[in-house]
Amino acid sequence: MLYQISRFIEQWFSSFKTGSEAFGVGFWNPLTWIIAFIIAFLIVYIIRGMGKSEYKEKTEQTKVFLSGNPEAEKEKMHVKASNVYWGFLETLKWLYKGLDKMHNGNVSDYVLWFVIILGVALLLIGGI
Amino acid sequence: MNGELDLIAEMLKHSPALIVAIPLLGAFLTPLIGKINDKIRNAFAVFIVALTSFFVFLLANDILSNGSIHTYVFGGGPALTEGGFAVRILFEVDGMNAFMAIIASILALAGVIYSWAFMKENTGLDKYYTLILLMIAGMFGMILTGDMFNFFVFLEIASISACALIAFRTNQGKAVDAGFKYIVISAIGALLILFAIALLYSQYNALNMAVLAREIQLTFLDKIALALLIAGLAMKAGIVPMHMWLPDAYGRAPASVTILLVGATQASLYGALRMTSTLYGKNIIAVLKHVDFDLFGQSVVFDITLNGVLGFIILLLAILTIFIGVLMALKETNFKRMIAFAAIAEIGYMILAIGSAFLAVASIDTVTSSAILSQPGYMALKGGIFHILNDALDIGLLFLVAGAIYYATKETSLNKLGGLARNMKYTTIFFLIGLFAVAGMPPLNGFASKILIYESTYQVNPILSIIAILCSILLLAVFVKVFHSAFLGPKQEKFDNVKEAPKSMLIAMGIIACLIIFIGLFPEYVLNNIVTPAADALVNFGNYIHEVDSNYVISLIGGF
Amino acid sequence: MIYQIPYIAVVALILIGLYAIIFRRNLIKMVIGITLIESGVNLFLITLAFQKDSTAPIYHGSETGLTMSLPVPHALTLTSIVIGVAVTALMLTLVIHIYKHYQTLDARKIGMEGDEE
Amino acid sequence: MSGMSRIVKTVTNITFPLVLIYGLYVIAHGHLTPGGGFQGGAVVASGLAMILVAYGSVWTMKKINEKHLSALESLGALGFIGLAFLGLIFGTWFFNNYLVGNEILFGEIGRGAANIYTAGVIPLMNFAVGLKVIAGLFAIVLVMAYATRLKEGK
Amino acid sequence: MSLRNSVAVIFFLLIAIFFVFSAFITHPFGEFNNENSPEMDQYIIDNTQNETGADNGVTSVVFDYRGFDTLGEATVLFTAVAGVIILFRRLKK
Repeated sequence: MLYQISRFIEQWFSSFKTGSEAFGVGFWNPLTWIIAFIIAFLIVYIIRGMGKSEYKEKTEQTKVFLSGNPEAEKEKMHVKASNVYWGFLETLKWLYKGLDKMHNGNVSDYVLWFVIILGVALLLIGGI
Repeated sequence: MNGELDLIAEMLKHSPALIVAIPLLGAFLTPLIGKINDKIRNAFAVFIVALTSFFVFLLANDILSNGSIHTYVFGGGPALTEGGFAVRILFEVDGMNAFMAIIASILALAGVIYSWAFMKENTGLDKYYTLILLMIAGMFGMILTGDMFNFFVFLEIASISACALIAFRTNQGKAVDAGFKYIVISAIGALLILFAIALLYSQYNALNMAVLAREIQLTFLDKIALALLIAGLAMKAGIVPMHMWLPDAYGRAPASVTILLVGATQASLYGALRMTSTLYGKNIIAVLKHVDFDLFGQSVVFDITLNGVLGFIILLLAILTIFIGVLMALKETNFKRMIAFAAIAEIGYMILAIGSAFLAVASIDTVTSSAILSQPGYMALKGGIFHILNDALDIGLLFLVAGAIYYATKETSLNKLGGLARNMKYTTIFFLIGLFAVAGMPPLNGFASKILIYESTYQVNPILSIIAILCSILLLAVFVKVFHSAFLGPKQEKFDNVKEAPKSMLIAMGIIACLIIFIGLFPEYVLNNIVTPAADALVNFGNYIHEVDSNYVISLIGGF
Repeated sequence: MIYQIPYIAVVALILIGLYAIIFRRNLIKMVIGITLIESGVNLFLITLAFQKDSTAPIYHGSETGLTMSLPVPHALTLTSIVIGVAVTALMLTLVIHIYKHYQTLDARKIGMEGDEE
Repeated sequence: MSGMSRIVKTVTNITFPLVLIYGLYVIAHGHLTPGGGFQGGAVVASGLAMILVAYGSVWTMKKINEKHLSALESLGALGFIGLAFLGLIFGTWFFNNYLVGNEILFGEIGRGAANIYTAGVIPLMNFAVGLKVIAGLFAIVLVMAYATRLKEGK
Repeated sequence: MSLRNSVAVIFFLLIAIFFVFSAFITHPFGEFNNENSPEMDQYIIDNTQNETGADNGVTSVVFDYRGFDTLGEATVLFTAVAGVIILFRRLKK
């Protein structure tokens, strides 16, 4: 599994190789990227152009249909920042509980973390 | 013509001192000039910082093009008195110092120009500009100095002025609280750094970095001093799990101060790099312990070396830093605190590369007295140093954008923002540039350094680069969320009369955005001309010593 | 052994300061702890200055060849004392402000970074 | 607050000149005897703090407020860094002690005998730093005392 | 005793052990031998009268040999004064 992932990443890197020394193994040229972006934009523009053109303002077409419910006004339609990635945060609740306990605004806890790291560093550098 | 040349040479000779002395002079003059007129005072501050940046670029141009090292002895005389010890304080500027000085000058210029309009309706602006100039002087002093105790002094100058500026909005309780946390943290860190300096002084009776690097023997006291220095400077650099002061401070400070705090943080990171790679450079591959035991018949024999231990510690902290920074940023709803967590993640990328570089130190060339790295390790070092520059620019730009939004709407909570792209077009464009740059989107500078880090760490250990890439994707997600909730969305009538940010703020943002695009388009130019000399300066620690002590012969201690 | 006692005192001061910062909740006591660490480091610096049967590094005339205590640690201690005064003044200022805002000095009750106020 | 009792004020009036003279002596002889700009400045600032305690912060703030003090401190700091810059101009190095050796001012090489006319720029720097420290420390104490004063009716 | 305090005590004792041990292997109080002979300070003691003209060695170090540190020190005091004044400033409105 891990080997496959590493193979994949290797191929991904090798796709950059055009033999430049400055970037060691891989190489990337910004201009090629910009050209690629322009081409992609053109393709998107063409596809958009192929869409239906009979579009009338202020008709049934533009009505929002929320399964028959009345449409909320524009203010409420905006998804708040704390609701974005709701599922992600819900899944990792167990992790965020610990992280929030870590980030209480207590100065002596901050210093305690420093003391812990100092102890580990002393143990690893001086203790060995 | 000849006179002009002499003038240039004189300025070049004295520039290391003037880079620190001019902001100090400006800071001492500002309270007197502030009595005249506000506009004159602001212009004076901008002029002082511009003059400093001019000297920085004069010095950096010479150093990076010729690969020379400048030393400046305060009070004159030779660097070393007979007997081979440095009595006077001296600045020593090599490629790494010049590189960091360039970053600091860019950030300082942007911050001061930005303050012109951003802080207009605040009181006590004389002292505000005084502290800004003092903080800039402290940053440059930390970066340029070649003397341990002088490093501590300038660290304290930067910390104290930064603390007073973080608590600038004294009507907000949390701003004052953040300032208190910052001063407590930095006071403890600085005092333990001073303890380490005293430990070194007690053995070698020297305070000069080059002389200490020549003398150092890696006794037990040196190991304790190294641990103290690393821990203290890592805390000042905001490395997880010692990072909690950073979101508070970054989030509560005015944006024009935050961009300088970024510079101060990276100056601390530079300090950690200098201490480990130059001060202990001679002993970097010293064997701490020779392990030899039997495991199921076959005997296990290996050496625990200093660079292995350091690389292990740094990589451990780097993984923690990237993960926790990104995850907290994903959850955060306060704009500036979120950018602060993203900044922590970016710092994680740097030390990830630096840790891989430490692991990659193979041996020490006793002729040129320089560390010999494997190719991916050297590339990782270059990528990490390159990423320092990119991170400063990207995070700085994002903080300035956040400040512009706060200036326009007096609002930092992303839940209350929305639909600002209609009113603030240029700000939106700058934010998009910063977004793509921070997330490492290909045409911009973030990718240029991140691909180096990915490749090199992949050759050290694939898992590291996988984690780095995943977290980079999460970082993009974070800022897409910001873009969605702050700039997109329907028009909100409470923001109907929101105007575009004033000119000086746009100028400051524009400078950084242009630099980002330039570095993104010509990464190899920057890499070859600015980053590589800095990496070489870190690797060839012998040059740093030779510049002070010309007849220095490396004497490796036992265990090689 | 007897000659190590000053260093023991230094370490004791530093550790007492760290203890006060970690285990005490009162902000004023944290400030006191920081000043204790600082005085410990200053004591260490000034301890390094002493040389056996030496006088203060001040000439009273043109005599030479005296054993004098080392002048550099004195200068370093002076600097770090002044820096400590500055840090302490600023910390106390901030403590005053914190008390004005939160009406308490308990480190656990202040500065819970949550939503905006 | 209207300060402390008459006894305290009287004692302060008597002792303050002595403290002032002693501090100025320490500043002036910084290059010959123990002491210097910082120490002497601290002594004088403690004398001023004594006046502050005796007469109360409001009265002191009426006499001299922190703007004057910060201006004074800026002057001291400017004198200090100005001397350093003069070293750059005359002695061709920043912080060069350009006065020592030549007979302009404080120029003699001191071979003991407590000759005050020695040590180049060091006495001047002592004076500059002394002024700076007096103003700075007193400004800190005064501002903190004034901000935390007991208001009437509380 | 809560988890936090127990962890704190453990690492506190760890640091204490290292510091106390380092205190025992520092060079004895006031004894200098060939390894750590104070050359730099001896140089200052010998030359303070010739080079700086000051009888007071400490002042010659503070203002001449390490004058730049003193500038930084004065700057720190200046910074503290500016910080205290700016924090107790009069806010508008």
